[in-house]
Amino acid sequence: MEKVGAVLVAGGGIAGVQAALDLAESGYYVYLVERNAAIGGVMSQLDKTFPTNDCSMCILSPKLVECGRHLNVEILTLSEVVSIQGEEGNFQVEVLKHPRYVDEDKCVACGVCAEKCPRKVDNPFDEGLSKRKAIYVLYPQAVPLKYAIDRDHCIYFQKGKCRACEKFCENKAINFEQKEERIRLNVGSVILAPGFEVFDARLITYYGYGRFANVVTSKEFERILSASGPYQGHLVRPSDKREPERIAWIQCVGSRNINQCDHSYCSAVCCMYAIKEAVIAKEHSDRLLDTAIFYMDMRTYGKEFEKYYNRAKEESGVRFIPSRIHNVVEEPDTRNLLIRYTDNERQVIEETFDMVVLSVGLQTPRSLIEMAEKIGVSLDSHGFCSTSSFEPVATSRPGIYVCGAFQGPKDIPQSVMEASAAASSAAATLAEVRGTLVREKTYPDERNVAGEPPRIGVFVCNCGINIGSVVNVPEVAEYAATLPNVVFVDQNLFSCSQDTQDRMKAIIQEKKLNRVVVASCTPRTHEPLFQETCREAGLNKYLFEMANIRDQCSWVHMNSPEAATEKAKELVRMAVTKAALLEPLREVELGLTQSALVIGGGVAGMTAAKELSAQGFEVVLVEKGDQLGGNARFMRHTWKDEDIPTFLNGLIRSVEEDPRITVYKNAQIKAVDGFVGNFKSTLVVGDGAGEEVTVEHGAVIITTGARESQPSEYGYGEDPRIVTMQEFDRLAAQGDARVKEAKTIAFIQCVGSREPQRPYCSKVCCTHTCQSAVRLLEENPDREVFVFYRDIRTYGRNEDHYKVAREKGTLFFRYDVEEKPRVILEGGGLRVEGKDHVLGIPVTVEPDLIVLAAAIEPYDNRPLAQLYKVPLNDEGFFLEAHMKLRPVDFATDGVFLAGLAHYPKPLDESIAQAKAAVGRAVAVLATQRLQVGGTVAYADPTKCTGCGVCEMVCAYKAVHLNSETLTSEVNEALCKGCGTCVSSCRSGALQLRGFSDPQIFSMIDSLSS
Amino acid sequence: MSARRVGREALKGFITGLMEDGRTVWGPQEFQGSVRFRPLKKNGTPVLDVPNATLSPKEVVFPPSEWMFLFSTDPGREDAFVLKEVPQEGPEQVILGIRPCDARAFQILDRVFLEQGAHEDPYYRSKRDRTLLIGLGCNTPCSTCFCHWTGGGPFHTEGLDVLMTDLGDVYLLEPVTERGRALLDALQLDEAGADEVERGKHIAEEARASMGEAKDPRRIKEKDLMALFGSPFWERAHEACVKCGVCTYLCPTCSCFDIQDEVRGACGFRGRNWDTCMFALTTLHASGHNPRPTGKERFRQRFMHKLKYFQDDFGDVMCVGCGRCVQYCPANIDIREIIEALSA
Amino acid sequence: MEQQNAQDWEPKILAFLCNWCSYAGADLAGVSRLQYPPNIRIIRIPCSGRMNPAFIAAALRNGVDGVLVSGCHPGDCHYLSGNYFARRKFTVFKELLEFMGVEEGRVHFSWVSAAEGEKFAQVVQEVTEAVKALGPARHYVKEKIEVC
Amino acid sequence: MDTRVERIRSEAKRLLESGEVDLVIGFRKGSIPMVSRPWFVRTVEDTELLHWDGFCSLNLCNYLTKRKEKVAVVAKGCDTRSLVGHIQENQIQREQVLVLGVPCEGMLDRRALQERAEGTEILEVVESDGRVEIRGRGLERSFPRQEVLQHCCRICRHRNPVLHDRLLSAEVEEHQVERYEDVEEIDSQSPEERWAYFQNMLSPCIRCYACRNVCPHCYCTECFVDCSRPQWVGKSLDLNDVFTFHLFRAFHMAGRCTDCGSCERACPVGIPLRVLTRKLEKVVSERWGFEAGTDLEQLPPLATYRPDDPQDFIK
Ligand SMILES: Cc1cc2nc3c(=O)[nH]c(=O)nc-3n(C[C@H](O)[C@H](O)[C@H](O)COP(=O)(O)OP(=O)(O)OC[C@H]3O[C@@H](n4cnc5c(N)ncnc54)[C@H](O)[C@@H]3O)c2cc1C
Ligand SMILES: Cc1cc2nc3c(=O)[nH]c(=O)nc-3n(C[C@H](O)[C@H](O)[C@H](O)COP(=O)(O)OP(=O)(O)OC[C@H]3O[C@@H](n4cnc5c(N)ncnc54)[C@H](O)[C@@H]3O)c2cc1C
Ligand code: SF4
Ligand code: SF4
Ligand code: SF4
Ligand code: SF4
Ligand code: SF4
Ligand code: SF4
Repeated sequence: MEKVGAVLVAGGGIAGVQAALDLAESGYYVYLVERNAAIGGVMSQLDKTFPTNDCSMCILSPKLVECGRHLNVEILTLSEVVSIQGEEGNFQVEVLKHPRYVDEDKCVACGVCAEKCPRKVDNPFDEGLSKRKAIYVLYPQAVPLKYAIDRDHCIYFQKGKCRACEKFCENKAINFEQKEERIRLNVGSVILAPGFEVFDARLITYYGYGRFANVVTSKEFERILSASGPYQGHLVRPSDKREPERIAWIQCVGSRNINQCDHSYCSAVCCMYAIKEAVIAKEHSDRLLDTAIFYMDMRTYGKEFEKYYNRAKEESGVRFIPSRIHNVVEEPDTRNLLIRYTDNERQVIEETFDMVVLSVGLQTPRSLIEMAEKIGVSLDSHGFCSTSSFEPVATSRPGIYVCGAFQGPKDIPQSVMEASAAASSAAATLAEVRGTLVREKTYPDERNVAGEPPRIGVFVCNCGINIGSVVNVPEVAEYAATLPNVVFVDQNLFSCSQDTQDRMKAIIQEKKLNRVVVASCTPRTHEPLFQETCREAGLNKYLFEMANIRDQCSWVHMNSPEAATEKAKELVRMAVTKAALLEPLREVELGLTQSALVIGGGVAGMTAAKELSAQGFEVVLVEKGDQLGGNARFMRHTWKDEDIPTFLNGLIRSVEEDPRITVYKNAQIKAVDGFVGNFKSTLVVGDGAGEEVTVEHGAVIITTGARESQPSEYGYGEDPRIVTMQEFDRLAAQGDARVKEAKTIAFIQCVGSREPQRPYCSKVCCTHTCQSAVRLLEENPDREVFVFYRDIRTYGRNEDHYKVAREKGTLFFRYDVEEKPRVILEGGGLRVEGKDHVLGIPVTVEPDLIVLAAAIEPYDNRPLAQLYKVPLNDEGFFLEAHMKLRPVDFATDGVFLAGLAHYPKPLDESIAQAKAAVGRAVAVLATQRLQVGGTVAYADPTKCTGCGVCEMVCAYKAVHLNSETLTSEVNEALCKGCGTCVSSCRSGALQLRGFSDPQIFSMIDSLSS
Repeated sequence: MSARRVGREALKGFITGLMEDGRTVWGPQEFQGSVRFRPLKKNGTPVLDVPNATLSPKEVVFPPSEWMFLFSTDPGREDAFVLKEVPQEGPEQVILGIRPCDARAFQILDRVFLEQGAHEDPYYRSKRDRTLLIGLGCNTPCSTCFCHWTGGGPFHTEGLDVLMTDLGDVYLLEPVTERGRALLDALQLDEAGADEVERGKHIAEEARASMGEAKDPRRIKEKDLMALFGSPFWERAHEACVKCGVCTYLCPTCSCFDIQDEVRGACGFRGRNWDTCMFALTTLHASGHNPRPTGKERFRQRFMHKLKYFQDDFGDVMCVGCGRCVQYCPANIDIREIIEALSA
Repeated sequence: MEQQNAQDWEPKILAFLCNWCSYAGADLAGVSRLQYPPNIRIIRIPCSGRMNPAFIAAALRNGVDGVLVSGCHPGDCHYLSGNYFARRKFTVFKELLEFMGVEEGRVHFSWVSAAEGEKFAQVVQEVTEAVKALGPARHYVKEKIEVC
Repeated sequence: MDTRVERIRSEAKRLLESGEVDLVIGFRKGSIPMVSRPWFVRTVEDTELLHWDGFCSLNLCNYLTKRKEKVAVVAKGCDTRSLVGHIQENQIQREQVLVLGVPCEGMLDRRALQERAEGTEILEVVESDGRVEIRGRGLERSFPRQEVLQHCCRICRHRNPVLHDRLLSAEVEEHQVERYEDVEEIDSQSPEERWAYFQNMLSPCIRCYACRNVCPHCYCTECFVDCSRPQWVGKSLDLNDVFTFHLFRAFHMAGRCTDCGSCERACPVGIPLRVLTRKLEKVVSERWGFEAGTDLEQLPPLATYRPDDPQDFIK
């Protein structure tokens, strides 16, 4: 069957959006199918996101916008996948598209309809805490920004009359006649990213959710905190809109609980989001807010999580109380909430809170379980999509991939990472049809306007009545005509409508305009559209400027039309002044080397090499040791109990035999030259004065891994029966007597992790220990296994290992870091003395073997970091560009990372990350040419004094000093156009195209004239 | 006898007299830690007991910044970008306490602004014509003064309208020009006694004698221009100089200016500001080319202009030996050493 | 201008907003129809890191009564760290400007995210009030040329 | 003779003879009293004129920018701090300069001395044993050295070179003096008073740019005041433009100025400019714990940041 170069992505949350963008960038046409009226998913509802606390919407919205206007992403909203026929490479997908009752081509989202709609409805986006109308946009930044009618609440649909919206819509966009459509799409692969729903807290009756007004879910609390939420970010409680003084979080609501909800798994994100919510609530509160988190284990296992937790404890003063809460009682008068718990000393304590937040878990909605069944994708016992550790984004049906929370509960970085991995896997099966279905637009040749005096055309928009009803548009237009260099002025009803666009094009050509100013709405959404029009009219798109007289004028000064009109005139004047100084900017294309370098031959590195090769790219794999495999060589089983040696040997063989992969062992990188698309790296192969090899490559993936650290406590090194995790695995594999014959085994957790010198969690140890305990007890049920731990962090499905370990009789003792267990070597015997902090009693065990969960630490990555100009974090792990949204990218273009070099993680996550890195790298490599230029900085060498400040401030290493002339040079391929270097240069040697000093000064000057 | 006298305590009255008829009287005054020529207020007194002012009174006739034309930039107006003269009239004025070196410098400025062929400068002309100079002889010339090298002296009267000599209790006022005489006459001052005139002479002689021997920069005129220009001497001489504007801005004879347009809102002006050959920008062409690319060329220009080209053109050096540049140069560049070196 | 009495006087305020957060926040204020005083004029810059203190000086010299610079919250910068550099520059510049006699309350700095339409409106309100309380710019305004 | 003079000469001689450096920059006696002149020594003969006294105050780093040859420079505490800045800002390579460090007891204030001469011209100054004697026509007075130090020296906290290859005399004691009394005084005033203060202070400025040009850290090829595209600062003596010049000159010094005092000393009309640069010095030290030119490894404060930098003024 013929392969099809298109992919369907089901689900428009962050995972789906990322997958869609990656695929579209690397040459595939994408259908993004979203059930809601707009894409964005749960992330769009969040306030801030851990662990960086950046604003969720700020970082999400640019991606949504990009998706919305990508030529090769077709968004189908209000749509669901009904069935999938065919097979890998060629599927027929049936999509059910529900009617919007608003013509997407006509709606300009002016909002008049919603203003006029008489029907108020609970707003699900605000979790029902606010109201919206029956005609609505999901949220203000929604993509696509088009209204939709909620049929179930629309008066017309329910009672047969009203149609107010239709009456007032200037654009005639309302269409009550729209019908459900069934669309058949032909695609090569499918990616499932339908996300999750939160556990319905009503099911756990003893917390009173649904009965007590001030018991809310964490998701509701996100909305309460959000500046765009129901209370505009004022922290108040629902019952009386009073500011709370004490808030409690109850963890694991609907997680790790088989009694009330049959969810034995851990939801993996709740600990972190609860900490986040507590810290942010404190920031939002003017008074001294008391926050208490009631938990079983604090699972802050991810990158930067532990520090986040520590800061919350130490700097923000969030209280953490290890106690499972059995019920919440409402005080009838105050509607405050009473919580009873036992403290460290086993005392029962009662506290009242003004609000209680339930940290609800993540689950797969019923509808998805049904859909999975219909399309033949199997789910695991918890209802999440089942995958293998070695193919962590492949579903049971070939050609269908999965990412995001549907694959298992997870946070945003992990979802994004998997999305790139799924995109990469989908692309790998379709490599030969890459680029066959993508659309490209052709434009007329650009008119050369050099030397022409400015001829500015100004188009003032009424935006229906959005602008015109407040701002006196004719007056503004008349005024614009008096401004210098303006040769043409026009007024439009809707500047963005297709017919107006056509007319503008004609006018630009007819009047020989060489600069265009549109006074209308925001450039953030509409600039690309108008720039497009300019291009179509043969003008360089940078000869365009906008004045935002709607969002900044008519909409926000509705009650002072005169002032608004004056302001509109000034905004137009400023835009016209700047426009006169606009210059056509050049975007040039650079060729690139379509191959990659992978550094580090562990599983991550090999997976990356393999995947790149599968996508058709040449790869050089560099390993500093004499063997491939890395840490996986010491491992026996994955956490899903798959056999690792078999997998590893297969992988090594396939890498070594792959004609597109060149492996260098005993090799290291010595020198690096160039930049994205055109790197030149020099390797030294062999020991001592080894042979030098130069590799040209377009991208590089760093997978240098990490190693187990050498413990310096618990008698390590003093007795052969005290071993590390990795040693234990090796001994067990070899059938060493120390393991085989051990009757009593003690595990000590967090050895060197979560300590001041390594303030992070090594992530794999707890699960490793629980899994080992289970195996030890399965081998010999008479054994005694003891685990000394601080928190058991068997996140997600790994909780099952913890559960089974307990069931099989493993005894867990919680210790406090102030009071660690002690290992005593006496008379040839081993003894561990500790204290159980849950029971408050001393414990002593006399094991035959002690296994220390030694921390995982990075290698010395500094030389590589310097060579590729990428940063490390305080602990020496590589630091990605953006913890949330670019988890495998570096700020420096063309350099990616995966595996343990990023942070400790299990095998399956390393593999997924490696695939993700490939997905991102391919987005660069597949383009064949690099677009550079546009809004970028440039340097004037005659003014530069070589002080180097620009180099120090550029986050993208895009500007550097030429080592010979000692003057700065901007690499247009790397520059992102932020202008930080420009404003930092005292010598005035740098300028930013499109936002130059003369242009900005001219706008300032024009304000006062 | 036409010499007059003003008792020390009567100085205020004398100045009040000068101010009658609406005259502005400029005199040296303390100005934020330095001494500058400023218009005296009613009943104000100049500080005459200190060595020469930090800046010469050149700023009275050739201000550091002055507007020449005004224009509108409003394209809606018919006269947009049409230059309109800034009116130049102003009151009669007297500079009281100008030193002989600075007065001689006015004559040098006259040559540049008034006598260079057809290019008479109306802005300078207007101010110069309504200005009278009442000079104060230098009883104790400073170690940095070398007016006698350049053809002047501590009691030279060239360029003055009236010469004033500090006799201690009394100021002796001797008219030099007709305008000076007329002024003194109009003020009806007491006649000076013959002994006072005598004392004045004596003081003048002593002052001159205290200055020691003069070196003569006029020998430089005879030197070959190209040889001076190409001399390796400049290489080292300029090294310490930081190329600031101190020497030239403080110099009473320097007359470079730079014409600039400045727009504020819908109006603009064309004005001129002091400039100096020491700044790279002065000779920078719009093309980016600079005929005096490095400090050496600029440094050489300053001295060649003063000591050679000006002599060639006008017969005199463009320096009156006031010593300001010597005294205030942050790098201790001493023009006297340059004169010696060039004339050697 | 001069003839107007103090009560009629409305300050002119110039804002420099970064494209990704604060400008988006201003858009959100618009989309949400939040009303704020009309005294503000916005210049969009790619990043608060682009902010050159000279722009603030130029605005004040041109007779603008108040200036607001706004960028992404720490950690949110679209360009990773532009706002951190902006914060440092601004710290120094504001201190110096105020030391030299420009009143506190003429220049303001804020972090406004893309989700903070409400905050944007509030910041504009506050800035406008602060500037109003100070009255028309007095110091550091360049004298207008009168003659023509 | 001051033993330091001998040390300077002999070091210079040795360095030139051995070819270790091509040039030694130091001071020689000036042509007038109370001034020492930068002296550029390339031959052994010229070393004889090298000199050291209480008037070697000019910051010699100013002469190091963009040099190609190997240079030795005689440097006081403040000069070495400027040198650190120069190295960080690539104006010179560390390997290229040989620092002859001179622990500094402070330089003498020419203006203060002249004031104490009450109208008589000082023709000679003699320094000995912590005292300074001035002589002129009929004048002979002496003062404790401490009383007639330059202001920047009186409040200096880094009298010893922070960076040196040779130290030419024993280190002197450092003092943790109060540096910001005048700054605080101004800080405590109302905006009106501060505005008036600086308008007054800057009104005599003639824009000769000596303050800029003597400062080692002002090395731009084109200073912002000279920029014509866009020309946003007028060039006249309009006080607003003068103010803007000083505002930005000082701003550009933030975290870089070492308070060597050269600018203030060079100003022919005696404007006390350092109060501006010291205000910023105070800001960068209080906010970010930064002190200019004391650590080669520390990035200049405006070229770096900490995510948790104080931001009390940000809404
Ligand atoms: C209260 C709370 C706070 C959180 N805080 C953080 C945090 O601070 N940091 C962090 O990293 N993570 C946080 N998370 C986790 C984060 O929300 C998830 O990791 C992330 O949203 C997962 O993204 P996704 O794209 O997989 O799923 P979703 O965001 O759920 O998106 C799925 C999309 O698919 C659509 N869809 C569903 N079914 C279909 C279908 N059949 N056909 C078509 N479309 C469909 C949905 O409408 C939705 O738009 C938090 C979670 C919660 C509940
Ligand atoms: C102690 C320990 C216990 C673990 N337990 C489990 C577990 O129970 N379950 C589980 O799923 N996962 C576990 N893991 C994680 C798992 O091993 C990794 O996720 C997986 O092996 C992928 O690793 P990697 O390829 O990123 O790095 P590695 O396996 O470390 O491979 C990195 C490779 O890069 C090479 N290299 C390093 N620096 C350079 C350089 N400068 N130039 C060239 N080559 C270089 C190294 O020699 C090495 O071969 C554990 C890891 C450790 C350390
Ligand atoms: S900041 Fe400016 S002067 Fe300094 S190196 Fe960069 S471009 Fe050159
Ligand atoms: S504009 Fe920004 S990205 Fe570009 S070189 Fe300057 S600092 Fe770097
Ligand atoms: S000679 Fe002196 S005063 Fe003149 S420019 Fe040079 S350093 Fe400045
Ligand atoms: S060159 Fe120097 S000494 Fe001569 S007149 Fe000018 S300032 Fe006076
Ligand atoms: S600004 Fe003045 S005190 Fe500071 S380093 Fe420059 S010359 Fe020295
Ligand atoms: S040295 Fe003095 S007069 Fe010259 S520019 Fe500087 S402050 Fe102004």
